[in-house]
Amino acid sequence: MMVIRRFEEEAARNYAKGKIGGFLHLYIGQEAIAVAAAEVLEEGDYIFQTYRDHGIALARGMSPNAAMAELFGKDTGCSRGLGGSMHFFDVERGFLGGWAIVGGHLALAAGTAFKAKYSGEDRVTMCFFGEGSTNIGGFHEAMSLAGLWKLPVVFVCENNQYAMGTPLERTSPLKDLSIKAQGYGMLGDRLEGHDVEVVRERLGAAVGRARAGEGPTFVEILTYRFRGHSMSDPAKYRTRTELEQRKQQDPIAVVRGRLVDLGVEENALDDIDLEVDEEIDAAVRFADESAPAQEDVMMSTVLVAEDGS
Amino acid sequence: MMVIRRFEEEAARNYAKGKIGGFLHLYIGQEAIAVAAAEVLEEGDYIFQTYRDHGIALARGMSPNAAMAELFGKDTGCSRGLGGSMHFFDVERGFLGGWAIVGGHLALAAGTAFKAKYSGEDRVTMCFFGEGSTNIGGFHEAMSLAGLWKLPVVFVCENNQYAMGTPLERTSPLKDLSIKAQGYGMLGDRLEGHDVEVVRERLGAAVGRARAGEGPTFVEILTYRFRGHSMSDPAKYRTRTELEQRKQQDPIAVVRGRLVDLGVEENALDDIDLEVDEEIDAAVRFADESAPAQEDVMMSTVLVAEDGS
Amino acid sequence: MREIRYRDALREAMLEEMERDESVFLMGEEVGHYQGAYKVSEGLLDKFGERRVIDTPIAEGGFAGVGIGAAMVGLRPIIEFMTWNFSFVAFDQIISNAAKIHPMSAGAVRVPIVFRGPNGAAKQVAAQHSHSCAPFYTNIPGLYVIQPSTPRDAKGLLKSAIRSDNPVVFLEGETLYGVKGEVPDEGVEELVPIGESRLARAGGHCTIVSWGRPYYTVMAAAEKLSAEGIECEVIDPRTLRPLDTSLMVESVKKTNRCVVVHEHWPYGGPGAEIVDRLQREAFDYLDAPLERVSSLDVPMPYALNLEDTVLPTEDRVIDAVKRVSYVK
Amino acid sequence: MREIRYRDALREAMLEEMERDESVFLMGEEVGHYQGAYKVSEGLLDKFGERRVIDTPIAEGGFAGVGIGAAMVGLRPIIEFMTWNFSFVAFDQIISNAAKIHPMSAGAVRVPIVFRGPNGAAKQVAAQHSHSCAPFYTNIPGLYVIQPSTPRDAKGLLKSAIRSDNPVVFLEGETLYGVKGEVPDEGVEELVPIGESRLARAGGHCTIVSWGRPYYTVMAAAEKLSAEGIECEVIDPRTLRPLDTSLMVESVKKTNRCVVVHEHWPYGGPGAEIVDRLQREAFDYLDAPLERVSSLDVPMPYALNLEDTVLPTEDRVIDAVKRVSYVK
Ligand SMILES: Cc1ncc(C[n+]2csc(CCOP(=O)(O)OP(=O)(O)O)c2C)c(N)n1
Ligand SMILES: Cc1ncc(C[n+]2csc(CCOP(=O)(O)OP(=O)(O)O)c2C)c(N)n1
Ligand SMILES: [Mg+2]
Ligand SMILES: [Mg+2]
Repeated sequence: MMVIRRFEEEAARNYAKGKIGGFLHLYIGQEAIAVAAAEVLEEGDYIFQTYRDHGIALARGMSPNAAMAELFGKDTGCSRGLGGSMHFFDVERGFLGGWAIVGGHLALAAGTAFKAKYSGEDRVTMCFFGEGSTNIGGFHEAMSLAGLWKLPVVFVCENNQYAMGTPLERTSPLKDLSIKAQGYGMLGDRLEGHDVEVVRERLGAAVGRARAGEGPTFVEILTYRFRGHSMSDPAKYRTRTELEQRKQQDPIAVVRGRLVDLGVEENALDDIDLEVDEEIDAAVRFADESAPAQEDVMMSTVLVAEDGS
Repeated sequence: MMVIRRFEEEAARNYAKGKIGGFLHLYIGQEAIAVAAAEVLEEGDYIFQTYRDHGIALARGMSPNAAMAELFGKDTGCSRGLGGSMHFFDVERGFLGGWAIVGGHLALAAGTAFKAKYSGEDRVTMCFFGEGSTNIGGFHEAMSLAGLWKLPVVFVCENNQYAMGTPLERTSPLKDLSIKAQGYGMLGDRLEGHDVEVVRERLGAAVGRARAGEGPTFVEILTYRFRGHSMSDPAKYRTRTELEQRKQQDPIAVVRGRLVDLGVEENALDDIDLEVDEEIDAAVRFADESAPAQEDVMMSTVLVAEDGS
Repeated sequence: MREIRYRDALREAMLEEMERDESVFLMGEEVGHYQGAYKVSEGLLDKFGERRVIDTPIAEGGFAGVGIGAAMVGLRPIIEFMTWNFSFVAFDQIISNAAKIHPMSAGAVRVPIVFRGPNGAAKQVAAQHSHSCAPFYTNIPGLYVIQPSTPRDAKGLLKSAIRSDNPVVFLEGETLYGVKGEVPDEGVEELVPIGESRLARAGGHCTIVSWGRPYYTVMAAAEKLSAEGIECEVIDPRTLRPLDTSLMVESVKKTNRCVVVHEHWPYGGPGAEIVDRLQREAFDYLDAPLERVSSLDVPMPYALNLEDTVLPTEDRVIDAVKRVSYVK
Repeated sequence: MREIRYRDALREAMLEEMERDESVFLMGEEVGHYQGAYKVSEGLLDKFGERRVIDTPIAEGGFAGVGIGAAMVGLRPIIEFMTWNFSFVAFDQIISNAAKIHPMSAGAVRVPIVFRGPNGAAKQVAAQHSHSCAPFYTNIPGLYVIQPSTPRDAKGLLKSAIRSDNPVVFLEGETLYGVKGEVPDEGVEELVPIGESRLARAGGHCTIVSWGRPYYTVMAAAEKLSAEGIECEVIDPRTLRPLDTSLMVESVKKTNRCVVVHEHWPYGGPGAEIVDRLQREAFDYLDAPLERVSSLDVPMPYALNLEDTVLPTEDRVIDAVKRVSYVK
């Protein structure tokens, strides 16, 4: 969690410096979900996420170097500078993309789950999206097909209360989105997302069902983003009080508190923090010093050459 | 009901003769729904239907002449020969189209309901579609918006068990589609569709709620089409027994039986049949003798001229 | 060689590739139990079972996306749109996902998928069901767009498309399904290469470029013109993206004039693109402006008498050829 | 005249038309409380309230359809797509419904609606967010497609679009929102007519047709070329469908050469269409092939160094002008 948090804080700083461009959507405040998800998934499983994709990519094991270099638009980035913040890829770790069209990646996730079933492979797909994405057709069609075909996929709705500047109550008459699962003949679950252990347990159960061939689950996780929607959003649509209150449930503070309660020395935790700081500083240096994205890579990856190269 | 039935039987014959082309989707077997709907709606209300649109258009008062002429591709048709079977229009009667893209017209219906609310007009919109249309994004988005904004619209799902050759159990894990209403914070209802009185009562209730500002209802009506999906479909995917069994619940026979029970003379009913036969024969003659669709109408209706003409 | 129908040629292509490669499957509405809305997939369910011939609910965006996802991890889906009109509800999947995944991941993820189905007007199916989709898909880098005119090309190109590691938009024609033509005998495998045009008729007076349904209109018109002493050279691009103009340029250098005949609406699309390239690549050889014969610029009407005037006609082709030939 | 930004010109157009006509309303994501993702609608919610400035859930197909339905019965919706990239999930609504209702009903139902929002690349927003959509929408009869380059045209054309009884695709530019330009003073109403191109710069040596973001690239290039003694005549079509070629033809008859500069991908679209028409309408006057400068034929990369090479550059414009002018 600390790696994700520091990585993004550093990314924000470098965005301000102009080293990073385009959109940058931070995951700060939601980290417990990514970390828990990464823990319950196995090698060979697949992950899809929206544009808010640094957290899960790092949790899944992407190196901060490759991640930061991508933000800097460098050839050493995880998408060689062609994807940027919204389009991280790490195929080796089954991280199949950050996606920038709301609802557009849910069917893809159903597709990798379809492949697992087709080929009799023991692979679960986990697909993340925001609560704002539940009104769009792409959500409905993916849920319908996954429910009908009992595909091994877990749909994780990270309900951080806002879609850009719009609070949930202005986009849905429902308070409990997990009710939607019923319309797809699917199991639904709903939980708070600031405690990594709780999330781990419940996502673990959903993954277990998928792995056992019992079909998909729709899991709504209540969470909160501490920053604006993206770097250009000052987030004036919410009160300071609301934000401060939510920060009381910072998932990192929750873990830290628990570790201290369990008798872990504050010192030891500080040492970890220092290590993380160094790792992230190194990532920034790596990104800075890397060669820029390459024109020949861009030109040669539009299509696969017909000779397969 | 008899007008619709005879109209379509005659249309089928003329299709076989080559007087009608393209797709022709018959409503035979489902008539009670259209007739009941037309009875509970008022002048000024709006109606949208799929390509299976002859029934409701006639029930709403479109003349068989204009309807048959449209099928014949004539200038006197309700869409002047430009629309054909799938695209009937009768603006005067609030019949706002037959539509041929599955799910595509539901949002339009939400749109006319939006206009009624925007302008403070007492108008209800009723929108028909098949059970096969509930998996597509267009369904979901229209339902989401109508539910959120409490629009005065009634969504009528005519569940005739098949979408072309596909029975419901192969496209949905649900037996009861009206459950889907919950996902949109909407009321759901579910009923059998062969008895016009039952349909009238339940659709009437839904229309009443819409008119009273209580928001939309999703009504699933169980029904059956006696013919294939369209003229080119021999409907081999169902058994003869199933069809024969369903014909026991022919909505026309149901009404006729009830009228006879109430003491109406068989003779009187036969007289009505004869009148209807004559009306439909006249419609065929009218269609046959009408001038073909006009090129200048086609060319001049692509756009409204900027002088408004 | 045997004579078979375009529809059967497509089926053979799918059947052979499915036999050859376990990762190939067919998915779409009514492709299985119903044997295909237009019977292109007839018999495939019996042969390959429900695992590989998959009937879907009506949710084009959804099953197009499922196909793309499956392709990302190694399957080779054939996604049938009952007609290409219904691809519009899946448009985002094709443009934002299928075409973008390989470039956006800098080549890390491939999307070997074929989207196929009938394109263009059938007969009297009216405005919402008569779209010629090439202009939309040819604009998009990251896709192949193939539109075969003959059974032989239909088979050979579909096989190549299925084997390609790139996403392919494969445009067939409902009115072509019944057309017969020569196709290599069973056991003789022919892969028609993607991105090569074909000389369909030789002639020295005027070049005509055409494909799809109007290809047959053009071939008939060429016969009539021949009787009047005007010999047309007809070139069928077969693949619209990437577009191979080599034969066209060669031909125009000889005939010094060219008419492009296509079913899609006149504004833009392959029709305009071909003109654009030829006026550039053969500028010094042109004795007349490049002409186009297309569908009229109107949504398709239902009435047959009007539909017949909207689609490219023999008369319009003949007129255009004469116009660029300065013949009355 | 005053100088205002393109963004403000658009807002004034909406504000004035909403004041003038109660049936006009604005609907889209974040148009109200957030004041518009790009602040085009800033202040409109305060002025007109939630009834007429409507924040929607993320469901472009749904709210585009609601707009079309509302237009069918007399309202005049302005539907904002946060960006035109998101119109792809509403593509079917635009092509199958908005464009078809009037013709399919033989004129019985009108659809006075405007779809608007930023089109094309912004800065480093990568492959899924950088689409230039004109090629898709210009192909479709039944629609108007407008893409204004200057604040004055943005205001005058948006007002005309809102008053039109036809469905309009209105393509703005995120990178243009901050551009300043002269606009008639408050109280002076100007309706720029749909379907009329504009002479942006006079010159006798070479014609350049351009619009949208590259329009500014072209104007800068023209200055540089002028310093070298090559005077370019620049024509801005403003409306892409219907396309008015009259000024272009006139100009080419004088300059005998032309370069078309646009942001959309090279295959087809207005770029190719303009070439197609000019080679036909001014064939005898052309001393060189018509050239095009466009975005490169690749999905947009994230990295700035690459994005800069993909978009049309001044250098590429200058090279093309020199090429057709046979100047080294
Ligand atoms: C189809 C589509 N419409 C609009 C957008 C613009 N957009 C990007 S993110 C976003 C809000 C999404 O909110 P939510 O789903 O709750 O996810 P969060 O950002 O809160 O994680 C919007 C409207 C988009 N990317 N795609
Ligand atoms: C988006 C889209 N996909 C596919 C089709 C082809 N199609 C037309 S009707 C139909 C079946 C619809 O079934 P249902 O909704 O149950 O209505 P019914 O015909 O039974 O009244 C299909 C697949 C279409 N018109 N639109
Ligand atoms: Mg959110
Ligand atoms: Mg049905």
